[in-house]
Amino acid sequence: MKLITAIIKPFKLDDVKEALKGVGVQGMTVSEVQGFGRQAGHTEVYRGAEYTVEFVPKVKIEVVVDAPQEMAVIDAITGAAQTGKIGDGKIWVTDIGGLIRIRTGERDADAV
Amino acid sequence: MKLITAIIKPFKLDDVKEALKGVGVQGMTVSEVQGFGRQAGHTEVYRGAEYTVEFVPKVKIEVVVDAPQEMAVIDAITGAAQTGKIGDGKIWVTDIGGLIRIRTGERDADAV
Amino acid sequence: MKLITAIIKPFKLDDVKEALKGVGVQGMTVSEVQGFGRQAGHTEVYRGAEYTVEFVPKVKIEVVVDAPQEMAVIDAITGAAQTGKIGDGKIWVTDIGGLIRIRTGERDADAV
Amino acid sequence: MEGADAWVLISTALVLLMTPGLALFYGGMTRSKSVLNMLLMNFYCLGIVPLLWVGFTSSLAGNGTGAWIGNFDLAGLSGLDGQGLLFTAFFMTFAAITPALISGAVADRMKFAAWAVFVPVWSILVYTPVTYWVYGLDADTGDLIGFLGERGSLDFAGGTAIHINAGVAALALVLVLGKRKGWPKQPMPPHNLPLVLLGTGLLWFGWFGFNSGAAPGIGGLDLTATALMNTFLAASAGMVAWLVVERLRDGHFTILGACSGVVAGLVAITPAAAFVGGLAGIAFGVVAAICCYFAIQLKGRLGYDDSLDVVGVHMVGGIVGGLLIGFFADTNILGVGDPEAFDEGLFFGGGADLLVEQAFSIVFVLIFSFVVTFAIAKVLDAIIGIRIDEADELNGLDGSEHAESAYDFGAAGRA
Amino acid sequence: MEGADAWVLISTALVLLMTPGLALFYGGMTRSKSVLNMLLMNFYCLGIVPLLWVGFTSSLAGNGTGAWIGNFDLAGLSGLDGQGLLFTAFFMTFAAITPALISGAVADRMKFAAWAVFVPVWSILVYTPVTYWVYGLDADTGDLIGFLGERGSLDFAGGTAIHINAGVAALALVLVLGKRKGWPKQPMPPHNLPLVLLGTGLLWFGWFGFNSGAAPGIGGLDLTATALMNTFLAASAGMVAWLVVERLRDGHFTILGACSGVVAGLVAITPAAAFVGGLAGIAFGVVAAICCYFAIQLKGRLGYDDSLDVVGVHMVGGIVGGLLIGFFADTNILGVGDPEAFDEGLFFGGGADLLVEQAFSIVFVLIFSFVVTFAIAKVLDAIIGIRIDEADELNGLDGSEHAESAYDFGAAGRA
Amino acid sequence: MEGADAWVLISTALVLLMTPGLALFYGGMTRSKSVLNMLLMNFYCLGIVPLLWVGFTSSLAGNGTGAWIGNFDLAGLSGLDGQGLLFTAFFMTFAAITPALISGAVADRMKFAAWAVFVPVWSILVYTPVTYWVYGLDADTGDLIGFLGERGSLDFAGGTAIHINAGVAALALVLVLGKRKGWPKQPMPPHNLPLVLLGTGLLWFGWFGFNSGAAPGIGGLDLTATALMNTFLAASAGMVAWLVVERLRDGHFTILGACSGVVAGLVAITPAAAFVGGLAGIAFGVVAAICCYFAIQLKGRLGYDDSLDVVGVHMVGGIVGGLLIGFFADTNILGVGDPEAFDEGLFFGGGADLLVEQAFSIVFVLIFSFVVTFAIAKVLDAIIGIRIDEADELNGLDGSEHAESAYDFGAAGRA
Ligand SMILES: Nc1ncnc2c1ncn2[C@@H]1O[C@H](COP(=O)(O)OP(=O)(O)O)[C@@H](O)[C@H]1O
Ligand SMILES: Nc1ncnc2c1ncn2[C@@H]1O[C@H](COP(=O)(O)OP(=O)(O)O)[C@@H](O)[C@H]1O
Ligand SMILES: Nc1ncnc2c1ncn2[C@@H]1O[C@H](COP(=O)(O)OP(=O)(O)O)[C@@H](O)[C@H]1O
Repeated sequence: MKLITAIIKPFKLDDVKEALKGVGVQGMTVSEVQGFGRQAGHTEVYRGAEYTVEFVPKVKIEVVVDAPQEMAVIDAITGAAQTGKIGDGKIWVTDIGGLIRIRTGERDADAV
Repeated sequence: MKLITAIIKPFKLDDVKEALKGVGVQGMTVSEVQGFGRQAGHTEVYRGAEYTVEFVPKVKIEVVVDAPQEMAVIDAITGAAQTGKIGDGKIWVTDIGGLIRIRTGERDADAV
Repeated sequence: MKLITAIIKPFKLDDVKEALKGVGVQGMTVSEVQGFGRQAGHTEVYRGAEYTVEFVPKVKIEVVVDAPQEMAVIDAITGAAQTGKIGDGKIWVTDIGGLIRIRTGERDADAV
Repeated sequence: MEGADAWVLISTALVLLMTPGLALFYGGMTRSKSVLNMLLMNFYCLGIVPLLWVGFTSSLAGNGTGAWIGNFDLAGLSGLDGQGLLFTAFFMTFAAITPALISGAVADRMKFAAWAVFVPVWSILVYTPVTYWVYGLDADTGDLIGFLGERGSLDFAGGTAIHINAGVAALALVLVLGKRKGWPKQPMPPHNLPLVLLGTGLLWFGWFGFNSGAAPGIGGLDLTATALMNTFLAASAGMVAWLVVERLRDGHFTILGACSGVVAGLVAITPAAAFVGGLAGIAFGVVAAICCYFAIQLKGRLGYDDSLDVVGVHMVGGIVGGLLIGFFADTNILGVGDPEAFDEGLFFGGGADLLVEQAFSIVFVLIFSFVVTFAIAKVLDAIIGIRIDEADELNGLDGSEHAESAYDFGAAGRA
Repeated sequence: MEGADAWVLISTALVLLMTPGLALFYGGMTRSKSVLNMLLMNFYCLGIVPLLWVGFTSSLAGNGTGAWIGNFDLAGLSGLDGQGLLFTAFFMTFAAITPALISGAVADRMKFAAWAVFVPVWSILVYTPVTYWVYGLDADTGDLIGFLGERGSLDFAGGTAIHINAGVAALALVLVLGKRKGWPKQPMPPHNLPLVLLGTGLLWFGWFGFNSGAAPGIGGLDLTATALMNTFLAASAGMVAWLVVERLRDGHFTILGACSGVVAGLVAITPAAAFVGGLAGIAFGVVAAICCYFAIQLKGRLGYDDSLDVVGVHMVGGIVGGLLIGFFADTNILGVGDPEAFDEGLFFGGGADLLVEQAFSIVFVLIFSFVVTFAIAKVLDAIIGIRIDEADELNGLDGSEHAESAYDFGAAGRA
Repeated sequence: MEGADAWVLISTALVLLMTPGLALFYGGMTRSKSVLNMLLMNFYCLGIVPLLWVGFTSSLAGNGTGAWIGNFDLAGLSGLDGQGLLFTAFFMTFAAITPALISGAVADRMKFAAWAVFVPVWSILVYTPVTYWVYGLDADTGDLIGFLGERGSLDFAGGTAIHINAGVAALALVLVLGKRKGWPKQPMPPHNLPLVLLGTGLLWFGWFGFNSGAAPGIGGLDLTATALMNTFLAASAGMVAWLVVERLRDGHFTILGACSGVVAGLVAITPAAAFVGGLAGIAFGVVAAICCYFAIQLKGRLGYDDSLDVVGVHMVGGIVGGLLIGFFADTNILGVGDPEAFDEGLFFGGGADLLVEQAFSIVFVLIFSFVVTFAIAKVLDAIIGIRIDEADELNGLDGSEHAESAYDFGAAGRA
């Protein structure tokens, strides 16, 4: 099984979710993160004191899929999350040793 | 070493934490996430406009353990987090190449 | 490629970020988590009722790097995050099967 | 227009603001998944109760010919002059906030539909008669004719009629409703303490109107200033006393403690505001804070889940204030000066009569309100059910009961 | 100093507080990435408008010799006595909050620099003449001389001049500005509903001053109490009516619904507060809540993005109130008693004249305000642009326009 | 009861609300891990100071026979009539908020136990004598007898006695206390700007009572209206001026800037509210906003960590206002009209005498308050320590000092 982790722009979450549904993904886990990268942060000013905020809000998506689905999922995410501007984010893939559905104890492909 | 990641229902966190302590786990890292899956989200209504919120609040637990403990940990989580209703969550396991305790620089089993 | 995950004390984030920049890291993803471990939590009291909060706020940093950089990154994090007091946190390393830059579709080392 | 009229006008606005203030005070103490439910339980009282009040409860609660209940002569705002209309509005704010006080006890687990019915029913069956007993006036002479007021017990701004009444009703209601899932094992700390401070500030601000809004007509500026000063001092002393007690017992000064002490002091001085003088307000604040602090610890032992301590603060604080009147009532205070105005307390040469009378009226209201509220709750529970589903309780009432979320701070919007 | 003066003084403070109250009411409804922008759009009105008002708009809006616009005789606060100065301050708070009302419609997408220019221009070109038409007094006789007021339409505290005026201006402005990215497909729920409740509480509190602050000078305590009671009842009834409607239509009672109902009721009673009596306030609240509830549903169909429902609540609520006066106006109410004081409504034997007159003035202001606001918006758009960049809109205006973040709850500080 | 009495009553409530308002204003600016500490530092002042005030400081600060300090004749509220009691309550709110002002400077690092002792000590040793110097009255004649007031310097509502006094005390205290860990390198932005706006709104609202509550007894409605209008205009102009300056210097309009400008304007007009007229309030607001904006930038360079700019806003704003009186004081304003009432300012033909006198009293208070506060802080530091542990500072004071968390928005409760 594969764990596909994607870091995307927050306002793209909806599109990515729909794209993933489109390729048959039935579950995913999402969290709010802060990203640091090429995309510049912004500056804040409080009573004349200027601060640089180097982190940019991002959304992290984790999807566990059966190995053969890997490419389809990556393509779906890439397609939906791309704006072409710096900061669109990353995707990385990890092998996982097993997936369990807590409710039933089902494993691996059955647990997805 | 193994990284065990579990997605559970938020109100089960306490029980899972106790169960993990029960099998000798001494550390874990927890975060708030939003889950999408079979469990239906809910509907919100603002001034007559209805929105479907497809995401459900979940808690993610990450535990790094020595390989032989893997099954005990999975069983502990499964036992404590199970309600039998849809949305109980998932567990997955990843191999990790090494664990380091920042304070001391200890590695692997010593760092747990 | 390697995914290096570090759990650190929140107020060390800035130092760690600078240290990572110092060893050539150009991107990372950060999130707020709660840690459970040897470091004691604290006690809260509301109208005479005492509660123990066992979780401690931590920051999680995820950095994907090319394999040869692994040690440099670990050393940078360890150096910057260490206070020598309990609770400094952990680092663990996972192999990842591939990294993709969403914006361009570049892969692996090119995508970092 | 007299200065006194201006003060009643603004006092009406001040007491109105106390209900949103109370909503925030309570709302900040709930968990974040049920805060809107708490806000709406409170705010709703400002919607429904005024409609009843101008309909007929104001008339029934205020004006009559017998000892037990008023008549319908002023129903529908009929026959009121400017003063009458103004005081109807002023006391409407009291009628609205009283059931709202109860809501804190039932946090996080009561069906909103049941609350929506409970409030008007309770207002009619409990608040209205109790208010008449304490404040009911003879439609002809204007003298106190309600049986508690007529016997001579004292309750200036609503200790017995409002705080004890609501506090014991809260107890009855939670006994029917049951405990929150997980209580007391699971910690359920306040989710937003700055809101609690804000609510406390608004309550204190409004309480000046609550306790002294009716004073000018009775004792002019002198009595009004007395009531205001008493109110101020009881709040200040309550805060300091609570901070000291919790520091000694728990090791910390807390913002929740400071706010609780303020409210305890304000509750206790409410019945007494125009009957005591000098520095007595300080005594009310100190005694109330200490008693309420310890009273709150009881719920764990006795096993009733009074979630936000309505019993511990309002019932107990009200009782403390009501009884202390038996010691501190003094006809020589600024604004009274008529030795026949009311019985004096033990410390001022009046013997124990007043104290007994105070105890009598308190016990009477405790029993009546408890029994009737318990009965209302049981009937409601039988008919529509007052407790929400377990799953909804775990997920929070904001979503299940109101289809709303209180907060959405995420960059990803609803993600 | 008279009691009446004290009431105007405090009413000035009350209405002042309504602008921060409105800021929080609106601010809680925006998304968290643009809340500061909303707060500042509102608060800024309390900065710039008073400077214009004491400069010359107060004089132009209030005092003159013709039907269309006042003169500069009182500009720069010249020639005012204590009462004059006090009322200038009192009405200054009205002048400030009116453009603030508009801001809710343009949430999350308007350049702040454009807003900063829009407010004073609109205040001068729209608010000032409209106010004169409705309230302008003959500099010599003190009689109503503004052409709408003089014709006999009634608007006690600013239904036509303020709510309808601002509401239709909001419509014009959003038509020029366009929709928020993603609207209506993307959900844009309120980010902080406790703030909305707080804002509503402050608005209700302040509205007592808004609607009855000017009453003592006209009809003494009697009329003031009437205006206050009407205001109270309309708000309560508006809340209950909205809750009932949404429960029937959407299945839930909501805190946003309760707050919306309160505001709808308050808007509708504003023009009528001193012209109707008895329980009429309840009718205003109920009708307004129902009409506004359904009016809000239209925006989706008609396709204009009135983000926080300024049109649906203020314009529609104002129209409802203005028209209901044509039915409920009654010279026998407490505080009037002079059958010649104004035309009576249909229900009180006055025939349809008043209703027609009300409709006329409403339509006139609707057209004027829409056209001039539209023109201002178009000109501003041509000169400096009124819409922010798409990227800035997606990231939120707080960062891009104001270089601030509203909240920072993280343990990691800015991490 | 007079209208004037009603205005003092409500002003007491208004100024009371300023302390919670200030708590929120400051609390929103701290980091989220120490907001409760800030709230409690402020709120505590409303607990402890009133107890001292009715005990003896009111008497000592207000009434005497010599130039330097009052006597104990009115201690324990003895011998007061209704007016006396009312004004004791009114000024009690001033006594309470003054030390609260200081708290903003020591945000995030002071032991609460040390603050708990500091407040009463400072109130007795600094606030009480300074107030007597400025406002002390001859117990027999009722004339100004405190040495600064008697010399002829003007301070209507507490520029020198309150804002300068608290501002320079804040400076002394932070010099003893030291900088926050990480300051100024580490950004420490406000954690909740909507709270700051709310606090500002409540402050502005309350400030009407602060600046004009005492005016009716001196100059009736005319003077009260003057004071109110001055207050209003200074706040508005302060906001606009700050927004303009920061836009020019930093490129953005900010909500924190708008709020800061309002407070700067209000501080500056405080001493002057009843001594200047016409549009002078605008000048006060503009000059204060500009001066405070630049004064704040100094702390980075001079290296003292005045965390929330108490020195930059209150001390500097107070000085600006105090000195501007020397230019703008005018006995021809509405409500005065007696050319002997006070010295006139430079712009109104009075020469430089008043300006010199203003400067003298300001410098005198600056030195006295600085020295005594510094000494108190040093002694406290030696006895109990005023700075918390480094680890506690890093983790936040809410947990370590108060065993509470401000917010808990998580679905997982305390997880
Ligand atoms: N090496 C990395 N490891 C982990 N996350 C990264 C890494 N590089 C970038 N990211 C994440 O991806 C986001 C986008 O990266 P950025 O360099 O800004 O743009 P782009 O992906 O278009 O090159 C970052 O905000 C961060 O969250
Ligand atoms: N393929 C997946 N990858 C990652 N997380 C998943 C996946 N499927 C489900 N989840 C997580 O598990 C949670 C529970 O899944 P769900 O399908 O609702 O119920 P169940 O686990 O009982 O089948 C989801 O809310 C989501 O957080
Ligand atoms: N086995 C583990 N798996 C995952 N995270 C862990 C584990 N043990 C510790 N952690 C994380 O590391 C943090 C620090 O660990 P702790 O035991 O308190 O101190 P130290 O690392 O100094 O021994 C914890 O708060 C937790 O977030």
